[in-house]
Amino acid sequence: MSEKVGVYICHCGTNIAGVVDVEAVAKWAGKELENVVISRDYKFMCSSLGQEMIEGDITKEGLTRVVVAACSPHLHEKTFRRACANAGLNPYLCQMASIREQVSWVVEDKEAATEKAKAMIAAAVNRVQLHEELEPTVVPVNPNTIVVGAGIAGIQASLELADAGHVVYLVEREPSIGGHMAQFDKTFPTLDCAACILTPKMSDVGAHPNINLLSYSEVEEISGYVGNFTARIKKKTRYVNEEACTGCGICIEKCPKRVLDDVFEAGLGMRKAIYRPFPQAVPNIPVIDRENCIYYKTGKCKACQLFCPTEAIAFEQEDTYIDINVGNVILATGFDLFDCKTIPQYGYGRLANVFTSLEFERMCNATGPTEGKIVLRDGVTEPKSVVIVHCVGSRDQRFNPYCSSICCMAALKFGHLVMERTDAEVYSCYIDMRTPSKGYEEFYNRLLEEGMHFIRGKVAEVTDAPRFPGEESKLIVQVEDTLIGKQRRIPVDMVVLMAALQPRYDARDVGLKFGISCSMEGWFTERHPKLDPVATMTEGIFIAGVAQGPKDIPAAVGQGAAAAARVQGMITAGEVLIEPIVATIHEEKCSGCRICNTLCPFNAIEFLEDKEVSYINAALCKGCGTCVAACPAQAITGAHYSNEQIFAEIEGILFDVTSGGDLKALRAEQERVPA
Amino acid sequence: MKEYAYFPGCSLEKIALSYHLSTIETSKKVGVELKELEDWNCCGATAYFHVDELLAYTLCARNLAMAEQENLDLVAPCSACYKNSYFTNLHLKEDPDLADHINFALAEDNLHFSGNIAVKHLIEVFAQDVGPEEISTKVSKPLDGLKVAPYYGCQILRPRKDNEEVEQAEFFEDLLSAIGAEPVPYALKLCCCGGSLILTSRRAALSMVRNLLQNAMDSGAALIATACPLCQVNLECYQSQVNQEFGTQFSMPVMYFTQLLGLAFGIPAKRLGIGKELVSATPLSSYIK
Amino acid sequence: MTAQKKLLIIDDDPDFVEGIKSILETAGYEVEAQYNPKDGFRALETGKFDLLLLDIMMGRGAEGVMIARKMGKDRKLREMPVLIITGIREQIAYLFPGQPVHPHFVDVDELVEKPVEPGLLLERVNALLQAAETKKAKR
Amino acid sequence: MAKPSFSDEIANLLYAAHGNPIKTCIQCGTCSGTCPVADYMDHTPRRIIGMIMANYKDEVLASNTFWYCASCYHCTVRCPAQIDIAELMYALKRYSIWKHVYPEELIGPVFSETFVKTIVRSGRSYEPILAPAYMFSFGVREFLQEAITATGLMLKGRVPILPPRIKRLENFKRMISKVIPVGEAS
Repeated sequence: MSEKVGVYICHCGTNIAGVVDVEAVAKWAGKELENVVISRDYKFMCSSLGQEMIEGDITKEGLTRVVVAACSPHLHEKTFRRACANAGLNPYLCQMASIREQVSWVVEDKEAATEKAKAMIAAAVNRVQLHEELEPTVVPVNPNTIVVGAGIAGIQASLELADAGHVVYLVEREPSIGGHMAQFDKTFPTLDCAACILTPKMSDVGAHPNINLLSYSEVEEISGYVGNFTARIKKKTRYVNEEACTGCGICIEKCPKRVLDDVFEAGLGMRKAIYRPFPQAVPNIPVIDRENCIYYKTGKCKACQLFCPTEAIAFEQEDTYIDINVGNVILATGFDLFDCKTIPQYGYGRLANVFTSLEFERMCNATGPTEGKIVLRDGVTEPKSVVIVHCVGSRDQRFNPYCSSICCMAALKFGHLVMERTDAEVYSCYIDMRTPSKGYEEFYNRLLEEGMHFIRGKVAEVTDAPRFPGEESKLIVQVEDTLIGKQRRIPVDMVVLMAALQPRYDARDVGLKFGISCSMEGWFTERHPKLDPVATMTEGIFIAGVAQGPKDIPAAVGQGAAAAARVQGMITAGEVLIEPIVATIHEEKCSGCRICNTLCPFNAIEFLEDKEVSYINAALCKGCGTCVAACPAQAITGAHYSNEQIFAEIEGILFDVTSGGDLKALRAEQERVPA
Repeated sequence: MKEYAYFPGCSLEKIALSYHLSTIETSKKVGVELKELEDWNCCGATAYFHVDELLAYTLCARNLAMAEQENLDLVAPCSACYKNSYFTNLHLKEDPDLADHINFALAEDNLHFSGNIAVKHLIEVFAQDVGPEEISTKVSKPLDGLKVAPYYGCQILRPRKDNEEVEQAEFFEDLLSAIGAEPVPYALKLCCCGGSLILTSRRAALSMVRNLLQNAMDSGAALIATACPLCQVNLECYQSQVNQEFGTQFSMPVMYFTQLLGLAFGIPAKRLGIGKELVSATPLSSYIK
Repeated sequence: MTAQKKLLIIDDDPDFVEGIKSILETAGYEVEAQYNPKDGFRALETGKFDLLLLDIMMGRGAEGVMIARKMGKDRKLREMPVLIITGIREQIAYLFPGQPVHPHFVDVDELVEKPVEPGLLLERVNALLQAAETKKAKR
Repeated sequence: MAKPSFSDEIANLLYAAHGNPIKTCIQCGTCSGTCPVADYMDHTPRRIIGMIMANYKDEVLASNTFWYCASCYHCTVRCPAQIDIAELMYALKRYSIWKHVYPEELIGPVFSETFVKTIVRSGRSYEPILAPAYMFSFGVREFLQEAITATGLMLKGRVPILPPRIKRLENFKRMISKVIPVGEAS
């Protein structure tokens, strides 16, 4: 019995219909393609009306196959599969043809686009008739979650889950949680002190019975699949016994070795060789920096051990590994700061009084190296004038093409702090002032009123070579004031560079480890940029915070909470459906050669010693097809990607749509040729 | 012995004769042989490109083709010649149609461009191909204590050729250190001298020259070292006009780096063309025997 | 009745193109215009034209000459008649003490100088088209 | 094909000759902040790009901006949109020379023409920028004092200059005529 195929062509507003003649295509498909019993076009196929139309046709006309020619299956395959299921048709009997991403968005010529759309539809119609009914596998969800990265996004996600009664493993690379936010002074636009709002959350994390805090640790390995991951965590040694340490801090006090702190203090302050990043650190346990410790260098000293009242110092301690089982993962690994030395004409590292935004944050911070006093590099002189340079490494094709999103507001905040604490004149050199959030534009207005000077222009260079009177022993900022169209030289005492936010240096490796992809720049890619911002293409792996793209604190917190909510949804459901698009081994054909066993990138294939054949664990299989191609006995079939299905699709796409399109003749022709 | 095809360029025949002389003298010392192109023509400076780029490419390609006949890399001591030859070489290599068209013209002079040689600036030959280490071994009279402002100018580094650092180059400094001189931090070392504007937009060019001289003086330099005849002429010959125009008192010698190298190698000043300056090279007197 | 003739103009001056395009269209020709040598040559390679109206000073310099030469080397394009319309003597007069050299790189071509008078333009276009036909017929 | 805008016309003169490289300008002003001659230009380079995009053809051609460009390429290496601004200035010079539209008081265009004429005829220039040659012929002191006047004189052809010539001049001239179809000297 032949199949009854329904073809549905979406206009996508003018997205598709503006280039492809959808009506003609619909007519053509109904007339020329074999077994197509209904062919329609519609403005928005994904709308509820569009879906109902498909559902209605399945029930009334008894369609046995559905082809939707619309956007990429990434976006709406699920939608249309659901529509089919609603009408009682197995969802895997539906196939999409991507005539937006692969046709109307990339082909300019209307005629050619229409022809290409026809070919794509012919391919889908050909293929769908060979589809088989598939049933998803059901697996239980482990209710525990691992959160990687304990900045504000990771902290928020952990607290949300823990408060809801779920167990969380919070893994943080640094000795303390808190992330970049812990380094900040005030937060825009409300000017709350960052520590005042962050530290209560940090101690909540430290004390929460449902949170297992794994600080100074990294995820070494992760395996498994949604609902059932196993992660191996490396706990780096602190050389301090965590159980014994009370956090009294005597060891730090007694340590004779002072080290420049270029992590937390951004190079502006010192710490000891045994240290905690900052006084409110969570956990409050110090760590020995082996590189700088006198004992490890000379074999002598041990001052910390000598004075420790609880004998917690453990010089011989080694890294340990623990394995944990979780159902879901939230990645909130944050960002790195752009290296301002990459732009030598701004003088950072060469001209003493050029500072980075992070250095300036530390300087403003009451607990920072200058106790909140804004001073030049000499540590005493108050600047009389400051220029804040926007877009350092952002919005620049040579470095990072994107807008770092937070710098405008942070620059306004800096301007306010400078004027609050000194008598200095403050200039902001910006390209575009970007304040698109609640209360942000008002804050900009406030700074205008407070007398901050705004120059629209990207700074060309910062130099210490005077040219005119008044420039001697100053930093001269050369910039075009684009609103007046004149080059200006502004002599100042201090320059602050608003450095771009960049993906972590190892973001791509982390992405690879967890099986998620990164954007061109290296930000983690979300499942949908608008409608699914915290999920990823890998089930069970969620993302939050700046690791997904530059954002400010409120947005990072929002994402942390959103990711937690998504995980809770999974936990509450208790089980997940695993896509049935997996490979299966036909025992009778398998020779037991084991070639496939080592090739599988997901370790989904095991060898059954008793039967002497290989076996694929459907829950682990991602349907990639590697084993299918490799099997010398052709004993492995990939569901939904059988050779017959793929050949049918190719045959369809090669079919000459311009000739009027006689599929029947073509097929008859092929049948005459012996296989 | 490293051998190169030498394209002196129009200026080295006359106004920059001392650059030419010192180049010949010093290159021999460091084992570099410069073989002058037999019938070279002008590179077109900047003015060509205003009118017809194809014409400019043709002229540069003629020099390149002659160097190719010798199978030698082309070396230009002038920054404009260097930049024009470099990019002609690049564009013709990248665009076979263009190369074909230019070759059609070159055939009239029995020449052919095939793009198999490199184009270098003279200072690259000294700073990179020979290198400061090798150079320091040839020094017999180090210029100890001589404070020099290394002036790169514009077209040696710009536009970017490969992926080199164009904002914070250091090779000139290394070269000066190798002969015992002390390179001063010269903030404007990469700023344009306004060379191509001196006739067409005199006031602008004079003020650019003034800035460069001022910065060299402020940085404590006894003299400015340059690697381009145009820079040298601008900075030196127009000093009196700058003084007139701006009421300044500059008397800053501007020497070719090859002249300094030559002194350090113990070559007699006269053979390096020293003594032809408009601004007397007094700070050098103690190093000249 | 003969089919409508299709002409291609490669000239970087939009105002000039607009002018001759309307003259030619009024006379019943189908006219396409390209404004830089690169796009112009691509159009020649992909489209089917009966005659080319070619400017000389375009793009980086006298790239019209470059196009004519490339046509001369192309077996298909070699036979297309070309009317060179140039303002070269005006544009770089200081290089032109005399007449511009006529670059004979293709079988059938002719050179006129800007500004072109409408009557002359149509006359030359017509003559070139006919010459090309005659040449083809002889073969 | 739609009639090209002024910015397309300029883009057509650039080496790339496809696409329009200046369209991605975000008007940040890095070029103009960098430019060592910006103070002397009537419009900054950024503004010129803005004016080209807005089709202010007459105003752009009347400006002195591109004639003041010293070709130092500092803007080019710094542009965050990677626009080759110095090459754009060359394209504008070319446009204005070909169309004979430039402010009368400018020396630049006439200078370019004279320079090219010399090279086409002799193969070598008097000196990179002509002036030094003048210095040699007439003495440095006089020249320095009278630079402007002298230039004027020379450009008007009242100063006799005997430029050096290359050896294979006949070949050279034939070579030139293959690239630019110049007529025989009358």
